[in-house]
Amino acid sequence: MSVDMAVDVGGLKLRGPVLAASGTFGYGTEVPLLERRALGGMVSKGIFLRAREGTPPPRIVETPSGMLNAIGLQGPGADVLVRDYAPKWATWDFPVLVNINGESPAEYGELTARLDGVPGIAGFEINISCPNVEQGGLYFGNDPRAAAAVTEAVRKRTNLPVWVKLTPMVSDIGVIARAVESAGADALCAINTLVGMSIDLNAYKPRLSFRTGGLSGPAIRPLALHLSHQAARAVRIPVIGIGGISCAEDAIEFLVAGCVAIQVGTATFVSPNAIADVHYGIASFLQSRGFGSLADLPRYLPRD
Amino acid sequence: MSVDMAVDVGGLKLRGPVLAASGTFGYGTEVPLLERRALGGMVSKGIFLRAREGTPPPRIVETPSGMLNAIGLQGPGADVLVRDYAPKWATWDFPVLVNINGESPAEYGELTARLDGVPGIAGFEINISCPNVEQGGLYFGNDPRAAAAVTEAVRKRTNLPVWVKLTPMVSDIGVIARAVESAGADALCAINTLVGMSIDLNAYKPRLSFRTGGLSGPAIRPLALHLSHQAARAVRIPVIGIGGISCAEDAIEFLVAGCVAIQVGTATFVSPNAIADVHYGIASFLQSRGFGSLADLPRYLPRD
Amino acid sequence: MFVIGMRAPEIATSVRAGQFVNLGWEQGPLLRRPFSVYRADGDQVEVVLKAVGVGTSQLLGMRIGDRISCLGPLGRGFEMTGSRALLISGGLGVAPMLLAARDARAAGAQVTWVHGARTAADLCAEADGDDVLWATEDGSRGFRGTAVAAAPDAELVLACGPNRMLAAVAERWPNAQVAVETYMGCGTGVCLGCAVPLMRGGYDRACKEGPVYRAVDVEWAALPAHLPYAATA
Amino acid sequence: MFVIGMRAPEIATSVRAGQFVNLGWEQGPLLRRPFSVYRADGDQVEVVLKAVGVGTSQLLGMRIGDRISCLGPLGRGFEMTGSRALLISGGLGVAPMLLAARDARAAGAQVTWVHGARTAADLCAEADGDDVLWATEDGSRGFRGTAVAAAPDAELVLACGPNRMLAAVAERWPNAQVAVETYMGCGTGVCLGCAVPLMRGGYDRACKEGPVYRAVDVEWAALPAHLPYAATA
Ligand SMILES: Cc1cc2nc3c(=O)[nH]c(=O)nc-3n(C[C@H](O)[C@H](O)[C@H](O)COP(=O)(O)OP(=O)(O)OC[C@H]3O[C@@H](n4cnc5c(N)ncnc54)[C@H](O)[C@@H]3O)c2cc1C
Ligand SMILES: Cc1cc2nc3c(=O)[nH]c(=O)nc-3n(C[C@H](O)[C@H](O)[C@H](O)COP(=O)(O)OP(=O)(O)OC[C@H]3O[C@@H](n4cnc5c(N)ncnc54)[C@H](O)[C@@H]3O)c2cc1C
Ligand SMILES: Cc1cc2nc3c(=O)[nH]c(=O)nc-3n(C[C@H](O)[C@H](O)[C@H](O)COP(=O)(O)O)c2cc1C
Ligand SMILES: Cc1cc2nc3c(=O)[nH]c(=O)nc-3n(C[C@H](O)[C@H](O)[C@H](O)COP(=O)(O)O)c2cc1C
Ligand code: FES
Ligand code: FES
Repeated sequence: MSVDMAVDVGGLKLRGPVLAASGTFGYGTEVPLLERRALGGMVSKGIFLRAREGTPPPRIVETPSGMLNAIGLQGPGADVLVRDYAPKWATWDFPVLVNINGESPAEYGELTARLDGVPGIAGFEINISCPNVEQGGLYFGNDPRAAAAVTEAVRKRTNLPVWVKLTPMVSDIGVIARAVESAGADALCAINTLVGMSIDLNAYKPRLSFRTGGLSGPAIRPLALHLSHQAARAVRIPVIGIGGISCAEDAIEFLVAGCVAIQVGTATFVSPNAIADVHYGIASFLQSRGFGSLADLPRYLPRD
Repeated sequence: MSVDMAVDVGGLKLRGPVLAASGTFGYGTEVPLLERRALGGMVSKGIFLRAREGTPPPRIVETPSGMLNAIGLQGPGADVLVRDYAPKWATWDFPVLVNINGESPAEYGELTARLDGVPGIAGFEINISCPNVEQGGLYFGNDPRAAAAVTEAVRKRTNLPVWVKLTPMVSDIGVIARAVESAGADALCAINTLVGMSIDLNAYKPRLSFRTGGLSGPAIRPLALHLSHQAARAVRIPVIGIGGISCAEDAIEFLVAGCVAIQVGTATFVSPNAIADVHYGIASFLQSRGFGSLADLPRYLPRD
Repeated sequence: MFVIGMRAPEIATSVRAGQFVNLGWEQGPLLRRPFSVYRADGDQVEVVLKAVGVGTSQLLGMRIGDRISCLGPLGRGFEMTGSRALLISGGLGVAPMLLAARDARAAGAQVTWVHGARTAADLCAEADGDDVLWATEDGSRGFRGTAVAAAPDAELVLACGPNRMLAAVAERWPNAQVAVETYMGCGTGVCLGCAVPLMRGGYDRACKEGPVYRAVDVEWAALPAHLPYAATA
Repeated sequence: MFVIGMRAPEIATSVRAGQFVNLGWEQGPLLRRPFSVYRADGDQVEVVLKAVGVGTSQLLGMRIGDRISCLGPLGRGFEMTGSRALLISGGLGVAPMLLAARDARAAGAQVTWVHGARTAADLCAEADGDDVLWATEDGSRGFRGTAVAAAPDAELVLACGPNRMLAAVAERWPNAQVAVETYMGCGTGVCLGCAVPLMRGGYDRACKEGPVYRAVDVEWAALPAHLPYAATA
């Protein structure tokens, strides 16, 4: 007996609930090993309208059960993405969403317009939660009005699914969640990285050249689970859980807590096959509990 | 050659920069092993004016490089604290601060008045950041006006040092830090626990009876370092760093980042001698770098 | 069930039945893991365990010469009174019973031990008493049913096992001494993580006032049931 | 410096000088650790390392039979051209040079190897070439000074060592092929964590386009200097 893993997420039909998280799977062309049939979908590395160099090294520091990164959204810009990557995506059997970034709502809108309708691009994940850029990024993420403004700017320019990725660095994620829901988001992704720092005791200054970085990995999972659960309780649109998911059990905790799907990030660095392991692990868990489909999994989601 | 480890923290002279964090050292009477000469000071378990039962078990879940706790501020109330513990503290050679809690600014004030002047109580740490109580707690911590109101209520009732303990669950810790500074705080303590959750896949519900708990331990250190650094940049009063400190190097990162002292919490569960290890470890680090006193340690604290 | 031993002279000579040690090791999980002392032999302390999670699996993967940080003896053990002692254990609840038999005899008592398990395969080989009874759920060995049902009467009753078994003990012997299992943070009394709900209201600490309690004093309904002990009996 | 070997047939047969493997293991740090392949012998892959932190310490504590997840071969290795090859290594920069000597000879080149270290004690015993020179900072063995200064001229120059040494190589041999060290997140090209600053502006990935670069192409001033290689030479 095989288990039905398909899910409907904010306007997209996915063959499975496990997606690759933005910035941890490149443009989907890099990692050779992955068993791609397990991939429910992929979110490409965050991109701006124009090319960006990114931050100087060091960009990475390991921390207890986690890591700090300050990549600075290095990327080739929209034109190269359309020219070099989208055509490849168009030939794949799973949807690719583009993680879009900007320094103003207008710029988010412009980028959306440039990418809308390009074959291979199945939807957008609005990044209003990147801690590693001077302008924009996090700023939009912790102000409900700004978050809504960005969401509207994107919503106006496309009929494709629009997901909004939330930051954990807020006092009440429900407020932001409701704001972007009313602004027209089809789904929410929670969470992006926390902000963290590490000091080099030889140089007496931060290890990262950007000084701070985004904290990801198993260390943040309990917070991510709580916040994605809070978001799911606050809105009616689906929530995709993200944060420290390394194995099937981790993923199932998010699904039980009310997420319709999940994204795997840092775990892919540890094992290029992490996504496949999570996908098949969920399937055998469901089977072992006698559930015929993902929809049968019991949920814990008291409404606010 | 011995190193001068003494520090002046928000109105208190400490023989060393390492304190025991509230809720992880009980009332100072429990742990037998600790080498107490290393203890710069201690903050007692959070207390309310009246006795509290606390939350039902399970109260603890382990997480990657961290743990969740939901104790619910179980405690005997002010009168028992004054009767049973303060007299012991009065005989000790290090200061004991009381971690005070309330459901309203008025209740914080009342508790302060009850404890002010009691021999053995050297100062107060205002807890406006406990995630494990239904009323108060976190609520005061992420609203600058509420935080200031609580601080003033306490400030009015005592001339002893008043420290305010901040929550990481805010979008801008600098705003809260400045608010309580102007409300009369003598020092800031950053940070309290994050909020986290863990799901029991046998029961399909949260493992903790309180559903969520406070996340502590090495997992949160990069965030704690960042936030205590941000707080230190935002105010002129001293900042005490807290969060995931397990060894001397961890503590020194906080000191370099602008903290005048640090507190050790969860690490005490792992090793009852953690505080002594951190204290003596800092001393030998300073010695190995040729510094005669803690004050000579280079700091990284660009002003906002 | 497997037994692992470690050199810990001070603990070996001072430990009493029902007390526990809190174990930590390099590259292990963050928090220590509490284990009842199973045997104390010369300068050696032994614990009995089964792999139920990451910590126990790592402990069972250790090799001779590996180092463990062993904190103890912790908690309050059994009080030995009376001339006829009845020991009741379920699954891993066998852990404190070897020492209990030792101490009871030393206190001049006659020892009857009843050990219960799911199947004969789960039974502890080392059950030791002047009189030993078995009970298995499937009747594959000894009495068919629970250890509690199989047990004769006695003045001094000492029990350890899944919390639901201890609840049954409380029904039959209100004054029995039972060793409860809880999740623990520190093991030294500072974190309040090991709360045991009391009939008189409120909670106290399994690691300090416990882990041994008078059976009627504990509010069994409020204790978690899905702890590792339960997973093994 | 110590050498550890592991069974990895596919990698052993396909690896080229300058490529690396990314190692992970149970109870190890979260992220894998990259190591140049030092020797490839039958179905065995060997790496040479020194304990500079938690990962290398754990690797050196492993026992025969322990399991390591070995990902590779990764990155772009050295290109072998020309009839006279000059190998320059500093400290742990020796790592890719045994294979480099092998491949250079296989390509029909004459191999001169210059290895530099702080003291004679730090020198690698296994330096292997038709002609081997030593250089030590304190002059305790061979040439007193840097390996770069000690080296003769040549068409094909391959170098590996602390970034500041490679910067010196770039001065003297702009077209030298150098293997750089960076911190890495994934090792597979997806995280952009291993950024190498380029003279033409921008960054690319040590784990994909690198770790071997044309010396003049790298903006040495912008590379971190305090990496483990530097700690060992
Ligand atoms: C005083 C005392 C004495 C003990 N003596 C013994 C003994 O002699 N022998 C013995 O084998 N054991 C003994 N135990 C139990 C032992 O401590 C546990 O089996 C051990 O801690 C399990 O650790 P682990 O890392 O292997 O499992 P873990 O991975 O820590 O957890 C075990 C299981 O419980 C789940 N779990 C963890 N926390 C929670 C929670 N809050 N809510 C719900 N589920 C949770 C985990 O997911 C896992 O399935 C004793 C416990 C106490 C308190
Ligand atoms: C392509 C490549 C090939 C390599 N080949 C070899 C080889 O053959 N042999 C070999 O021994 N090594 C080699 N290295 C280096 C090796 O990967 C490191 O020595 C190893 O990762 C160190 O791991 P660790 O856990 O022991 O040390 P870690 O604890 O990870 O760190 C080592 C030191 O660097 C510090 N550190 C870590 N991150 C930062 C940062 N962002 N900023 C400042 N300081 C930081 C740590 O505090 C510590 O002092 C290679 C590296 C690369 C990229
Ligand atoms: C190296 C790195 C780069 C990332 N880049 C992006 C990005 O470009 N856009 C984005 O929205 N999130 C980015 N993230 C965040 C991840 O998508 C994910 O939200 C976060 O890492 C938490 O999940 P994890 O713990 O599974 O990694 C990045 C994370 C890492 C580690
Ligand atoms: C079991 C437990 C109980 C705690 N109780 C309190 C408390 O009563 N009041 C308070 O302000 N902080 C309390 N804390 C938070 C700690 O004081 C500290 O801020 C936090 O644990 C982060 O530090 P750490 O990572 O070193 O533990 C508690 C933490 C733990 C783990
Ligand atoms: S385990 Fe911490 S008080 Fe008992
Ligand atoms: S290490 Fe991740 S891209 Fe190179």
